[in-house]
Formats: sequence, structure tokens, C-alpha cells
Amino acid sequence: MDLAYGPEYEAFRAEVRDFIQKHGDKAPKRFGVSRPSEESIAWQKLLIEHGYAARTIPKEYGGYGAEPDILKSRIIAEEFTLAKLPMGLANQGISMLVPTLLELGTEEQKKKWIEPTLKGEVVWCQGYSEPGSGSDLASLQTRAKEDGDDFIINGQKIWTSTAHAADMIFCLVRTEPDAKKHEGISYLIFSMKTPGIEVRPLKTMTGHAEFNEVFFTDVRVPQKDIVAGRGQGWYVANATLKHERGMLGDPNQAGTRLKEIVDLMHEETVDGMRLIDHPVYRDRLMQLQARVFAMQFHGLRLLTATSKKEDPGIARLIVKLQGCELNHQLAALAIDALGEIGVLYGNSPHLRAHGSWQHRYMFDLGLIIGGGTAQIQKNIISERGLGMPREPKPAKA
Amino acid sequence: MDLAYGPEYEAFRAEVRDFIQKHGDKAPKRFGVSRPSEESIAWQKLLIEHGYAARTIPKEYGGYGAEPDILKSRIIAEEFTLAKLPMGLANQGISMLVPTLLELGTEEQKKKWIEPTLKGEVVWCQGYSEPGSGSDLASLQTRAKEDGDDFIINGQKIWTSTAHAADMIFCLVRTEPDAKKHEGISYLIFSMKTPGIEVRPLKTMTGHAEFNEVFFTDVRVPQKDIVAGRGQGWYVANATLKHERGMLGDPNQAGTRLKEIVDLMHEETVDGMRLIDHPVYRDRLMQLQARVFAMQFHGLRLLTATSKKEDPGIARLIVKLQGCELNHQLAALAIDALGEIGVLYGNSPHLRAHGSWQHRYMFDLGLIIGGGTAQIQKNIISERGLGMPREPKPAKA
Amino acid sequence: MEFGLSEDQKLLQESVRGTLEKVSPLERVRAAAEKGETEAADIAQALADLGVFGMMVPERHGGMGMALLDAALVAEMLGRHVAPAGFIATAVMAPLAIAGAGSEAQQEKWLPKLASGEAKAGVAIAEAASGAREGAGVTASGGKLNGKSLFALEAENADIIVVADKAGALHLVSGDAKGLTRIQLTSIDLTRGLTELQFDNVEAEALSSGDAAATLRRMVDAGRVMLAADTLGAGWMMIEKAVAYAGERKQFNRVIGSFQAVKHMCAEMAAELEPCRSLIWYAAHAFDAMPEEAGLMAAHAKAHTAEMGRFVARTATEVHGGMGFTDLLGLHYWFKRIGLDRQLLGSPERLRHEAAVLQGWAAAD
Amino acid sequence: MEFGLSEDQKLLQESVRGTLEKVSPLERVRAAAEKGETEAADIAQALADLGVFGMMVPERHGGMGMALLDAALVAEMLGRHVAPAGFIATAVMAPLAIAGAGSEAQQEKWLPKLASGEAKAGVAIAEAASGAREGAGVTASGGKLNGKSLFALEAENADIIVVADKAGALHLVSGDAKGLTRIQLTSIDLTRGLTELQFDNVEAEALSSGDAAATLRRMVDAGRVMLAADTLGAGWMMIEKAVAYAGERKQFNRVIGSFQAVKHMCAEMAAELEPCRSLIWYAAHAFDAMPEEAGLMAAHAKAHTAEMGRFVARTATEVHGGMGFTDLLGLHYWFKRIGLDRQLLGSPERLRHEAAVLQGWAAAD
Repeated sequence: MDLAYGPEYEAFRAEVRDFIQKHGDKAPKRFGVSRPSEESIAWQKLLIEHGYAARTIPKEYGGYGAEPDILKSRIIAEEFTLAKLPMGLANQGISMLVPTLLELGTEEQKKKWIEPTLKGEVVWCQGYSEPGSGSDLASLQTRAKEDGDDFIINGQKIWTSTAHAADMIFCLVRTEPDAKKHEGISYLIFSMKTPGIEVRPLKTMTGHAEFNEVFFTDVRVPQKDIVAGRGQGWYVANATLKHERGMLGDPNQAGTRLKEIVDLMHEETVDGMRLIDHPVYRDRLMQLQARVFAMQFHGLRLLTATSKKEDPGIARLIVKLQGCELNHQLAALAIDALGEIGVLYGNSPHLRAHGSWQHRYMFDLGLIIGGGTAQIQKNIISERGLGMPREPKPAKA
Repeated sequence: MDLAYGPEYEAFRAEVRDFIQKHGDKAPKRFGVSRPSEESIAWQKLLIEHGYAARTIPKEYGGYGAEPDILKSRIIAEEFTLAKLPMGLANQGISMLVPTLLELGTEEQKKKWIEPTLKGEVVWCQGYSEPGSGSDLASLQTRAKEDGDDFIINGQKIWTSTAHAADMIFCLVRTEPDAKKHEGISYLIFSMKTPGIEVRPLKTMTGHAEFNEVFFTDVRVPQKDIVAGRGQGWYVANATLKHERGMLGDPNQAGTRLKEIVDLMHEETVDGMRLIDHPVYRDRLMQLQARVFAMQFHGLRLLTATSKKEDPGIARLIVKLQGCELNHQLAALAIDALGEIGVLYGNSPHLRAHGSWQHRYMFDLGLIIGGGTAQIQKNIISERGLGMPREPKPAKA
Repeated sequence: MEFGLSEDQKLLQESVRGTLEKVSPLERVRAAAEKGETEAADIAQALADLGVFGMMVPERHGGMGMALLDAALVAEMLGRHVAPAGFIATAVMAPLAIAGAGSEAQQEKWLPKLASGEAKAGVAIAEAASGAREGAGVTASGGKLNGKSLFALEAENADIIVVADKAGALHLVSGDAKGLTRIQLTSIDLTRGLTELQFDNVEAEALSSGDAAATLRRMVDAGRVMLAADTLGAGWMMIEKAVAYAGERKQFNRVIGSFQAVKHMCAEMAAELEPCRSLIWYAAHAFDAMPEEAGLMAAHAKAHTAEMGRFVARTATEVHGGMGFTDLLGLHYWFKRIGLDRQLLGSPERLRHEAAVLQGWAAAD
Repeated sequence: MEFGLSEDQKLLQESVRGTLEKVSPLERVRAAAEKGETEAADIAQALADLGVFGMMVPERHGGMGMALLDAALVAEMLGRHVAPAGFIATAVMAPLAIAGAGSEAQQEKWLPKLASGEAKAGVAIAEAASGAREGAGVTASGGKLNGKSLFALEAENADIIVVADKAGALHLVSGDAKGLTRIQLTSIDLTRGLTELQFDNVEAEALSSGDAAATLRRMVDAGRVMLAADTLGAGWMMIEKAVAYAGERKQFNRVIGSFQAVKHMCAEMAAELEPCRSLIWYAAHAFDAMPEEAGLMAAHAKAHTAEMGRFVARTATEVHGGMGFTDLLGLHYWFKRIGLDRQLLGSPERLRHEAAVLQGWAAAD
């Protein structure tokens, strides 16, 4: 057990700080809502040059080309957070498509797509979920029918964030209707400007359209733009989902939220009494603080295991379930302690923190129930983590 | 809505009070642990004569022969509780066998068994559960094989309270091994003195043997002592279980417990501070008080519905699940608030209330998980109460 | 001894349910919410036609002089249909205030109009019921009000508003009084309005003929029972929607309602919420028949129903999966209705503390 | 940066696990419990052979001068095997007290004997760690102790006992001192003893060479981390037993471990308990390396693990159905071990309050 980083890493930290001091003023003020702003693109370029973005992507594909070192990645994150500077671009193209192409793409696909994606020039969206296949993703019905060298695609996707602004989509389609459900799917990439694609914004309970529905009507796409071969889509997607799971439930986010709540409870009063002096809210705060600490240290433990290439087993599988729930519970405490002010929303007078507590409370619930629901997470923990049996298939009625 | 009982019932209440004043001193001081004491038997006789026990059982079978009137039954219970007097005998023979015989027994069976059972002269135990069939009761394996006019019984029962002291058993046995599992069972009554029966006490986590295991080795029983015909046992047992379900989760018990906790929290101190002044324990107390009130009023609602012969639907199905859990949570609050004193047990010095809080905490957990577990209760609520589909049968592997 | 609804009460509830099914379907609710219309005139008219606004008004003033339990049955239906229509303030709390502490003249002037639905009333008593936020509070002097009151109920377009001042005295203020500024607050729940009232030397009539302190307490108790009933109705609708959705939605070749985990979630929701009904009935009955228990039972009914309601709101949404999170099914209207109910007229934490104080188990702050 | 166990630590834990699997199987635990034997000599000897009692004793006094994290790994295994053997007081808290506040002579006299397992030590500090019950408390005057201390740990047969008086000063009392009465208390957990100590002018040596107040705090912090680790070990064993049982037990022609509701209960247990491990590791590490965080982290580690432990104890029992409730499988030994851990050296409610006080968020009582 040693929570110090040691001289090599402290030297690296000094480098990062030096960069921040020299270049911090170039950080973008406007990020762009769906597509990166010019400032963001310039910042991304600067970060890649110094190895603070696209750090481990090979140079030939536009990355920095460093050896993976999770501690260095963490130091970069720590220092940027401390300096309140934005990190490099983080979109689904960079977090999901790029690792997938690196692992499974052809040389031509890598050459063509990785660099512009990293630079923020090409924006991607993800076409996985369908209205009829949420937790049972492999039952997806969007059909790609052969027609000469092309596929003709018909069907519908949902939960497609950024679809309205994306240049390209990486999409799961059923190319082999007669194969078993997991073996009939292909992973296809194509332009969102292809005729026959319609994007409709999907409003959620937060009142915002964080997602879209995407409809395909006779969309013609070259067969060659499959990644990793026909019928391999399910396996490609699972490789990609692995990357997504790593992203969710960041315990440092919970730490930041906790700190905000502590401040809030010191500032806000009811009948002249500070919320922090209310013993019942304070007890809940302390319960959540223990959870936040536990998940932060749990994160350190996983970091160490990853850096040593050890398999942390069940410890890794629980992160999303616990992390999303913790964030939701933190928001719940904030809105409860705020009383009537906690339920204000939109542009209401007396709003605190721009209504972000209610927004988080609802959006986090969406994360818990959508995109690999809590139910599915519990299946995974019990089956892969504890070795429990799968549900038996139901008998035909 | 009218919580007054009205003149007819108030007159009845006056009668009950009058009885209590005249005869209250005859109430037993010693009840007997497994078999009723002489005093208890005499008290039971007196109660039956006045209609305060076996109230609605026909006179010809040794009861009082009154028309069912649930409000009068409640008034009796209220007044006896108020006077801290014991009610009549309440054992499985009276609560489960007698209603079953009344509904499904032959005239001969009724004549022979009901009166001595009501009087406390014959003590019964129940042979339903087996080690291999808990929640799936219909899968029971105790086998009764025909041999002339008799059955020869082999097998094992578990959770058989009072078996060590019982004269008789009402028992589910498999008489038709080739029938479907629900249709091969018969409900048989026989003497616990029959050769081949061995009773072993079953100690639980409380440290006491509240239950027994009963082993049958070539136990010979006359075929004629079946109730309601061969292969009907499952349906007979379900009729009987209906009676049991009404008994569990009595909300007045929760009310009594709550009152005890309130007293305890006023008396007990830590560092000179009364527990009731501890805001976090007090908040839990108030949460539980709301639940106790809700379940008590819920009980009144069911009482009214029953007296009007209305079907209260889902409101009835939730009582056991909620009631047992509430009792368990009340005990949990008591032991938590008591700190180290709350975990003392047995004959320890400094024990409060004879260690009953810990005993209840554990025993109630047993009620939640045993004898129709919380899991099964939730199945019933969702299927019968909400009309949700049954689990599909698993496909043959 | 009869703990339950009379035939009349069942009929009342059914007729309100039937009406709201017609006039307040999801599409109507959504249209109102998207327009920022928290008092839909058509729905209010349908309710007026049922006589709902006269329920709590004494018969001699043109009302029906009914019991609080009757009003709770209506409130439950309004919650069930997330109706964008005032009721709690205009039909329950304000009539109680005027009948309880108004002069004969005040009663004659306002109660018949409130009963018919011709006039609407708001109430501004959040500071007394759930605690004053910094800077909030109204002072009265020489027939004039100054200061501000937050989170006033149904006050946005009200003809008159019942205001409690810092001393707990009640006042009647005209909606168009000079010096009165009404500022619309927006909450998560777009089916109901909250208003901030600013008073700059606003003329007010005192409601001082009865026991104003007791009347204020009764307004709060009644309002809490109504909010609990609202949550009960909204919660049960969410359970029914979850059960229905689970019976249709298929995953892994089965309707999800056949998965044990989903079934158990639905069973738990029903088991937790249904006893709230009895607690609410009792609290409403206590309000009319057992005044010494009314405050305690109203506090418990609202606090407990709010907690169970939150559990139901979350769990029912979870049963719907991602669809529960979208606007498509509109499930969130119920989720948010329950969320707002929780905080109005006293949070669960505050109400439990009050319940302890009422029993002498905690010192009043 | 390395947040995890060293190879040595993993080996240590494996060797303790291996030993306890042999010397403390369920049959041995049951036999001890039924005889009222809370300090099984054979198990203590096996632990002594592993050198466990010298872990926290400085090397110059014959110990190994190891870290609190090492001790936590041992405590976890003792909880895992519900071992009826002292450790927390005799191997951790008492050595800390003597090394921290004992004179050189006191250290030389006792630490080597404690390290070898030749002498056993108890601690009587419940009044300081979890609050004084009415009538409890020890006063010191002129080298004599009077009064009583409840819930002393591992004190029943101890050769020496570390006692905290009402002022927070520490004393060393011989187990056979004149005027000392030891009264056995019985808790639900028959694998560990609790003792009431009555002092009637009992001769005591002051432990006053170091900073006694700081030493007392460190004893409490260390004890809390040990109890959290004990619960972690006991809780994980319950999860493993539940998973194993669910994999064997059949109902409705399926192993119950294939029912989604059962699987989800097991998943929830693991997800709730496993992060406690990291919190305990951190708290133990803070004790050695970051003293300014030690008190806060020890309080949180114990409180949070106690809460998660209760959830696991109940849920694992529920997965076992009726069999979990019987004595047959002995599951209740773990259930009760977790139950006792919860209340020793501070309940979760008290610890959360302390954590708030330590951060300046609540006033000390």
C-alpha cells in the first residue's frame, strides 16, 4: 500500500503542470453543444501533440503513440481537474469507435477514420438500441438486405445521442436473418448524410432531447464498410461496450457532488437553521460520504489492479451499478434537503445551481434504467462475478 | 366511515366487561409450554360456555354456536387485551384442523375430533413442510403406500412445532405417486403414538427448539382417516393455509411493540442522554409509527370488508408480507437504539425485557423467510393481486 | 364500526374518475404542460359541474358541507389523472380558512362564489407549513401586508388569496390588489403552479372572527391529507401502468412481467403503497371526527405516503426501462407530481419531527 | 501509487485462512459455542504459531512491528471463520496502548509476552468508545480504580486489562488484582466474550508515559477498523454460503440460484459489501500513514461496513430460506458475529455523528 506516485510519476506530474501553466489560457471557453467548437478542436490538437489526449493511439493514426500507463493517465486527469481545465474531446467516436477500429478494423478503415475522429473533424453516433430491443440487444430487427455490392437498410434505432449532428454512424444491423440471433448481426459504418435517414429528437423526462430516434428507409450503404466481417457484429459490439462500461460511474464525480452538497447544506437555511444542523439530513450526508469514500478507494484499487494487469473480478463488475445509484442518491439528498426549492426547475426564480440537482436526479435514473439497466448489471454480477446459473430458457408454450 | 360500534355492539361490550369482572380472576397464571395446563383447560371451558372461545363452532361439535360476527370477535379481543387477560387456546388444532374438518370432514370425523380439540384435550401438530419442499410444497415426497386397509408411511417432515407433545398429526402424504404433483397428495390424520414415528427437536438461530423434525418409518395408518378423499390433499391444505394466513402479521402486536419501544427510549440513556432525544433514532421511530398506524387502520379496513362479505382483493394479500417485516423492523430499532445492551442475550446481566428484542428480531426473520417466504408472498401479490403472469416453466435441458 | 367508504363515497369517486378520464387524458395534460397552463379551464369547468368546489363549503353558503374524506377521494383522482387544475387550495384550504375565521360578511361574500367555481382562491402559507426560507415572511400592520411569501398554491390566477403572516394570523387579499406582485415559479411538475407573492403595502382583510391559529392548523392538516391522497392516486396509476407495460413488453422472448424480478418490484410497490390508503382515510376522518388526533395523523399520512410514493415513482419508472425515462409515454408527469407533493406543506423529515413534537417526544424548535 | 495488497500481505492472509480452515471449522466453532468457550485454546495456539499476536508489537520488543492493514487482513479471516479466539484486544488494542503510553519498563514487561501469546490482554474502554450507560464509568485516584466498566473485550481470562477511566486516562490492571470482579456477559454471539468489570479499590498502573488521550483515540480507531474487517470477512462468507446453497437447493425443478430474484439478492450483497474492503484498507493505511485522516476513516469504515453487513446477514439468511433460520447449517454464527460487531466500539449512528464532528459539521456533545 503506497499512495505516493514515486519520482518518475512526480516528474511526469511536473511536466503536466508546466504544460497547464504555459497553455492553460488556450483552453476553450465554448465547447459546442453537439459538435466541437473551433476552440475545442484547437485545444484537442494541442493536447494530442503533448500526449494529453489520444495518448496511447499510435502516431500513424494521428495519436501520440505512448505506451499505455494508467497512472500517467490518472495524473493527467487529476491535474486538469485541479486546474479546472477541460480534458480532450470525449465523444462516442473517440471512446467507442476508435478502440473498436484499432482492435478489429482493416488497415484502410483505421487510416481513413481514426485521425479525423480524434481531431474532432468527424463526429459519430452509435446505432445499437432499438425500441424492441433494450436489455435484449441481440434481438435487434434493423435489416440490411444485400443488393449488389450494397446493403439496403430499413429499421429504427433509439437512444442515439448526437445523431442530429453526427457525420457518421456505427450501427448494428441484421444481415443474416436466418442465422441465430447473436450470429446474424453486422457492425456497419456509414454516413448520416446517406439518403433515407431521418433523425427525430427524443425528449426525456428531464424536458430535454438528450437522445434521438433514427429511422432508416431504404438506406443504401456499401457492403465493404462492415467492421470485422459479416455476422460478427455482436462480438464487435461487446468489445465496444466494454469500453463504454469503463466510462460510467466515475467515483470522482460523486466526490465533487458530495462537496457541493456539503457547501449547500452550510449555506442554506430554513427558519434560520442551517441544513447541516439538521441531524436527519446530516446523518444521510454521512452515510453517503462513506459510500463516496468507499467507491473512490475502490476506484484506486481497480486502477492499481489494471496497472498491474491483474483481473479484479467482481470488484470491476459492481462499479456501474453502485456508481450510478450513488450519484442518484446524492442528488436525492440535495433535493430533499432543499425542500420546495429542491423541486424548482427550468428557469424558475430561486433555483439553486441552475436546477442541476433535479436534472441529475432524473438523468441518473435514466442511466440506472437505460443502457444496460440495473437489472442486467445484477444478472452480470451474479453470473460472471458469482458464477450463478443463467435463467433457464422458458419452455415453448 | 364510523369508528363507533353502535348500541348493539356496545351492549355486547358491556357483557364482555361484565364477564371479565366476574371471572377474570380465574384466568390461568400458568399456560403450559406445549400442552395446555389444567388451569388453561378450565379457562377454555369457561370461555366456550360464554361464547368467548369457539364462538362460531356449532354446539353439536362442542362450540358456542353463535352466528359469525367479526365485530363481536374484535370486541372480545379488544376487551381481553385491555384487561391483559389471556384469550382462549390458540393452537394449530384449533386454528387449522377444526376449520378444515368443519368444511371438509365427514360427520364422524367432526364428531370425533372437534370437541376434544376445542377443549384442549387433544393436541395436534401439522405435517406439511419437508426438507426438500419448502416454497414448493406440492413437491413433497413422504410416501403412503397401500397395504390392505392401511397405508404404510415413510418419509420426513420438518418445521413441525409441538410435535414432541402432540397426540395427533394432520399430515400431507403422497398416496398417488403416478398422478401429477398437485393431485397425488392426501390429507391424513393419525396418532403421534403410532409405532415408527420419531420426533427430533429442531433448534433455530434463537437457540431454542421452536420446531421439530418428524421421521416416519413404516408407520401404519388406516386409510379411512383421510380427510376429503384421496388425491385431494393439496386442495384441503390450501383451504387450511387460508386460515393460517389470517393469523400472521397481527397489527395490534406491532402497536404493542411500538409502545414498548417508546417507553424504552424514554427510560434508557447513553452518556446521560435519553434515546428519545437522539434525533436519528427518533426519526426511525416516527417512520415506524406511521407504518404501525397504517397497518392498524389497514386491519380495520379488512375487518369492515370481511364483515360486509366484500373481497378486499390485494389489500388482503399484502398483510403478511408487510406485517412480518414491520415487526422485524421494530425489533431492529429496539436493538439498535439499545447499543451493546441490545445484543445481550440468554441470561446475561443487563439484559432488557428478558432479551425479547433479540429473540423477536431473529424469530421474525424466521417468519419472513419460512412458512411461505417473502418471495412466495411477492409471487402471490403479483399474480393474484396484480394479475401478472406466472414464471414460464423452464425448457427441459 | 365501519372503516371504509360509503356507497355515496364510492359513487363520488367513480364519477370524478369517469370525468377525469374524459377531460384529463394524457394528451390533454401534455398540451397543458407544454403551454404552461397549470389551471386548465375546461378541466376546472368539468370539476365545477360535478360540484367539487362546493364540497367543503357549508350548505348555508351554497356548498355541500362534506367531509374531508370526500375531498381526499377527489384529490386522489386528481393525482391519478395528473390533472392540471386547482383543488387543494381553492376547494379545501381556502374555504376552511374563510369558514373557520372569516366574518359572516366575508363568508357570505366568498363562499358561494368558491362553491360554484365562479371565484378561485389561492393560499400562501408555506412559511408556516414548511418553514421560512431566508428573506421570506409577511408582516401585517394597519391592514397592510408587507414582505413576501414563497410557494403559494393555486395563487397564480386566483381572485383571492389567503395569506398567513409571521405571527400566524390569516388575511384575505384580492388577486388584483395594488402592490401585490405575483411571480411564477416553475417546478418539475408542470401540472401545477407555484407562485411567489411580493407584498408592498398591500391592503388585506383580516380573517379574525374565529380562532385564527386553530384555523391555520386545520388548513395545514387538510392540505397535507390532500397532498397525501394526490400522491396515492398518482402512485397507484404508476403501478397500474408498470403492470400493464410489463404485460406487453417482450425481451428474451418473454413478456417482462413474467420475470420474477419485475414481478417482485410490482408486488413491493403495491404492498408499500396500499396501506397508505387506510392511513389517509383515517387522517381525513380524524380531521372531522377526532380533532385531537388530526394533526398527528395528517403529518404521518403525508410523510409516509411521500416516502412510499417516491419508492413507487422510481420503481415504476425502472419497470418501464428506457421508455419510462422518455417523454413518449408521459410517465414522468406522475413521477414529478409525486416529487412536488413530497415537498409542499412540509417535507417528510419535517413532518416526522412535528409528529414527535405533537406527542411530546421532541422539543418544538 | 499502489492501492492494494503486497505479495507478503496476500501470503499472510492466505496462511491465516488456511490455518483457520483447519482449526476453526464450523464443528469446532459450534463445540466452543455450546461449551461457552469464547477463547478456544487450540485456535489461539494455532494463531500464536503463525505469529499473529506479535504483529502490532514493535520489533525491539519481540514483535513484528507490522501495519494495521496486516492486522485487518487477519481480523477479516477471523470473522470469515467466526473464530472463537481473541485478537482485537490482545493483539491490536492492548499492544497499541502499552507501546503508545507505557513506560519503557511496562513495555519490556508486557509486550514480549503479548507478542508470543504467552500473556493475554483485554481492554475496557466501551464508555469512551460508545458512550457510558447509566452507572458505568471508572474513576482513578491514588493509583486505585473504582467503579465499573461494561462490555470489556477479551477480558474474561486476560492476564492484564487496559482500562480507560472517565477522564480518558489509561491504566493497566492485573487480571487477578484484588477487588476486581469480572462478570461474564452473554451476547447473541457465542464466539466472543464480553465482560463487566467492577473495581473496588483496585490497584492499577497508569499508562502515562506517552500521550494517553491520543493513545486512547488510536486504540479506538484501530479497534473499529478491526471490527469492520471482521464483519467484511463474516459477510463475504455468508455471501459465498448463500451462492453455494442456491446452487444446490432445488425448488420447482430448478436450482433456486437460477431464479432471478435470488440471483439479484446475491448480486446486491456483493455489490454492497465489496466496496467496504477498499474503505477498510484505506482506513487501515491512514492509521499508519495519514494520522490526520485516521479517525474519520475508521469511523466511516466501521459504520458503513456495519450497515452493509446487516444487509448481507439478513439477505444471505433469506436466500437460505428456512434452513438459514435453523441451527443445522450454523449460518447464524455469522449472522450474530455481524450483529455484535455492529454495536461494539460505537454504533453506526454514533460513528456517523463522530465523523460529522471530526469535520466540523456537528457540535461535539
